[in-house]
Amino acid sequence: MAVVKTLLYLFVYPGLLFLLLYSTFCEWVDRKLYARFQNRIGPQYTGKQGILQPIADFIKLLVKEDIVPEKADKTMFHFLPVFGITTVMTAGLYLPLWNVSSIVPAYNSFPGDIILVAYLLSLPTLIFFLAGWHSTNVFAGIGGVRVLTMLFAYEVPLLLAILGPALLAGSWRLAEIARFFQHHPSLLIVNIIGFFVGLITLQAKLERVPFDIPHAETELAGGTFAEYTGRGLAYFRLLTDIQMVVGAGLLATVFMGGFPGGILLGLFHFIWKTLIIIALLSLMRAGYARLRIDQMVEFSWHWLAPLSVIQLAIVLLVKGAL
Amino acid sequence: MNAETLSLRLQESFGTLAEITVTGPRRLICKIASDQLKSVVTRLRKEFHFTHLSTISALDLTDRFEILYHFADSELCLTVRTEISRETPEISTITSIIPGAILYERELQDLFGIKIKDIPDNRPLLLPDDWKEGNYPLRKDWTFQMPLETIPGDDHSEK
Amino acid sequence: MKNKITIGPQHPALKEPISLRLTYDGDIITDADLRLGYTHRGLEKLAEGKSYIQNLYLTERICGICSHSHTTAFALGVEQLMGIEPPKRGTAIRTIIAELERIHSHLLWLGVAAHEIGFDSFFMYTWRDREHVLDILESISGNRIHYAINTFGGVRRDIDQDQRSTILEQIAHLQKRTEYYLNLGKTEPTLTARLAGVGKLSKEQAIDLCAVGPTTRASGVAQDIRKDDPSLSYPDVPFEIALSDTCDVLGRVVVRIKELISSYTIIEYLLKNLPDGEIRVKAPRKVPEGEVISRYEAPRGENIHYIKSNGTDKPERLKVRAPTLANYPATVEMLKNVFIADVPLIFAAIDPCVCCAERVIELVDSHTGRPEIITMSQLRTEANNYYRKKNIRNKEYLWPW
Amino acid sequence: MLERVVLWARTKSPWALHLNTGGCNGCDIEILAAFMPRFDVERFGIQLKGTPRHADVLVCTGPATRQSRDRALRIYEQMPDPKFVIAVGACAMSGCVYRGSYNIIGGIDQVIPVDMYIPGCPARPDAIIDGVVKLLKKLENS
Repeated sequence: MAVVKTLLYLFVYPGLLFLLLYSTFCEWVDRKLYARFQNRIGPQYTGKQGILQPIADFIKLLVKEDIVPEKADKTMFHFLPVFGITTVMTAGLYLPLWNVSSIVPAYNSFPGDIILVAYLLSLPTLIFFLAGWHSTNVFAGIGGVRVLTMLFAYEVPLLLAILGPALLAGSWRLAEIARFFQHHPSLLIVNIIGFFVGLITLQAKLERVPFDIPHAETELAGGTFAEYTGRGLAYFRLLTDIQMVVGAGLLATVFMGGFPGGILLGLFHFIWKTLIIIALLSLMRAGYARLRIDQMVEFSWHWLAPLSVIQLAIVLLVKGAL
Repeated sequence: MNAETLSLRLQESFGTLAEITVTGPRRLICKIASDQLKSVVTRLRKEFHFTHLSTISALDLTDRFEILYHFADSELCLTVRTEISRETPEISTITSIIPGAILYERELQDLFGIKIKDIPDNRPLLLPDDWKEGNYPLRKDWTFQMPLETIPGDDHSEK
Repeated sequence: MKNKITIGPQHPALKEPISLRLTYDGDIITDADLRLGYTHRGLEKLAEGKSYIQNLYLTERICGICSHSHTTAFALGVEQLMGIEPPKRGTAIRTIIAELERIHSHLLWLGVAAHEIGFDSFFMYTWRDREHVLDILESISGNRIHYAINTFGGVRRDIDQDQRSTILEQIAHLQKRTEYYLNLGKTEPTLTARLAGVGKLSKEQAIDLCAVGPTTRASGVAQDIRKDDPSLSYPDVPFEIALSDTCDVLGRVVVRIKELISSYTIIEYLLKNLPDGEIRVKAPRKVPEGEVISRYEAPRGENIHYIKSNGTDKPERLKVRAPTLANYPATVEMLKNVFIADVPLIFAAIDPCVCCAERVIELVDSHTGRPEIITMSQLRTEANNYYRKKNIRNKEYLWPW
Repeated sequence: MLERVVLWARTKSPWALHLNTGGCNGCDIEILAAFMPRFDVERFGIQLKGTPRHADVLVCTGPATRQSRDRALRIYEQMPDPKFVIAVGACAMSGCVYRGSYNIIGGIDQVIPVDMYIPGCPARPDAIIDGVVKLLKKLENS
């Protein structure tokens, strides 16, 4: 019985199938909201209200001709997108959605899994850099280098922001953090600064406007994915979608008190909490113009890092008072 | 200083060198021989303050070329007219006096094949890089037959 | 400026072929060279094969932004050859369309110049207001871009009573917007600081290199064909030449905003006392023998057409010189010994059309002679970074209002 | 069954790349207007991409001048199959008013195969949208 449950866990519910479907749904929500913010309509004619648009994009890219630059390293060129998707999928498994036993540390929930999820979420940035470097297109290489410079800018504030609630809850296990805040919902207000810092850094991690510098700066050549066509590009787009869903899930667990209840109630909580976060991300995408690389780095060190340190200070004070 | 008074002043200052005719309320034509070009232009610029050269246009009159220099100031527009033979189409440059004429002279070289003596910058201006030497598009005798276009739909129908 | 980017010739998105070669030494441009001809379409040879009416259609499509100026110059010349005089009302409508085109072209240019210095909100504002002018032009002539309102002997569309009132309303709205741009210079010091002192062109240089239009008026040369060689209904419209003597890009912005204001007054004056009567006179098919020079003040400068007719219905020779060709020698002068960071702005100061704003530049290092291709958007961002580091806030320049 | 799904996906998300080969830029402004809120082609899933690698549809404007012939060919070859070409405006269709000039080869179909012609000088944004939708329909029943 336990084996069936684990298989079900791995392949259907919070695993492969659910993440794929839900990330395409989230991309549709994002594109629609972004269009509505610019008083446009957005995708309309593929499926009801254009809901199947991301799936149509994905399938179309799958069947397109796959051009590999001759000087590029073939295996690396094909392997990188697949490796990226696996890292982000495994990160998705650790969200405390269902079949998470709170006492016995199992493979999908153990003390310290918050650090693992944060690390797995930042691996794709390295993959983007390698993708840019391996496609031997000068512009993609430059885009890749810029991806790395951005990594240092947003990684520290993100980690600090996530650790705030972990310190308050006094444990490194996502399940326990979520349970702690379910019991003391009033303490959620304490992490409000951390929540916003987390939102902004997640937007930067996903390289979306106003932080899509590696793509925009070399927009003429399409950024790090300049040389990818067909399957590679499809996987990379799917990778960024799943990364968005898992990132939103992580923020929801830590800042919005997780997903209480069994399989159905947990799913319902997961959906409405991640949708709120995605709506906020989409608002940010529509509201701001594109920052330049030096402005972005300066912004994160002048504002994001100090804010998250203040957040930690508040958390320690509250912890003392508790 | 309307056209008539200026034409009288020009007439007696140039004398036999140039014939001046008034062809409109603010239009003056000054016909000169081609070797007088440099001296006339310098005097026009110095004494009569014709500093702005609007453009240089050329005419292919089958047996000879006619080159018109359109000068202008704040009241009227003076055209200096010269003729050069077709066999040796050569004329001296005026960029030393009016630097702004460089592009118009290069254009003459490209499209008419008129050789401009001691022009500072001799590169082609308008024609594509793969343009065969020796044919000049704007000459009357140079005709161009548009290459037979392949209508995309046609070859499908034959198949 | 040290991070050199070398882009292979098979750059996938090379939109616009190389048309600007700059040799630089360290940060200073030592020599500049323009390669024209990428959009050379052999117009003058074509014109000799077409009849006069077809040529009217052809001259409309020389430039997408100032199409009306070329057809007006051509029509004025041929009407002189034919010896016919368009009625008063026709000429007045022709002048109104000319001034409307000047407004939309200046608004477009102000947006592109602001975009070059990274001031995108101004870019959005000017282009949003430009939509009003395009709506007016569409209501009069039926098309947003190529209006085709000119014909020999007058105009083809009339302006009736309610059109006149909507145009006056829109012009009033645009006037309020232009006031906003005027005091924008005061409230936004970086705008003046970034524009002043860039693209120097002294008065003597402007005269020597025969520059035309706002470029030369910004260097204090009072040359405006509407005053020097008045045609259409300019003689009986009160307006003065917009002048500034700062000889740089700031001067060109000032001249263009002044011209916007004078265009509004001209249109209002003409609309208020629009002479009634016919709008067109019958024109013969064959043009008698003769030659004519017709000059016209296009938004970017003096536009000259030389037409020679030989009695048939096809012109013997049509010579067209667009204003930007006259400004190219002045640009080459302006680009010498300036910072690489100033190139995008100087180039936008004269660049005729929007889609070529994405020019590709070949930077040749004067020591090694190694050419390096860099696209305008890269140069623009590096230029903006360059200026931000120099924090030019403390220099104050006089914004004339 | 798989064939139908692939065809459905291909018609529902055509990504576009804009190429100007020497025109008077009247059509380029109208193409940009087609992406603005008033006309919004994203309803049909169309997005403007910056590089030929990501694009399915090449939107061409301007007559094919001799100088720009090899550039157009190179960009066309860099696009992955299946690719389509839309000629926007009379110049891209047949060289329009410049036909017969020594420097013009004719329409863009003398350089690269064209699937859809959109008339107009300049082609209005609504005509461009109508052309793109017709191209998608043509794919559906091909």
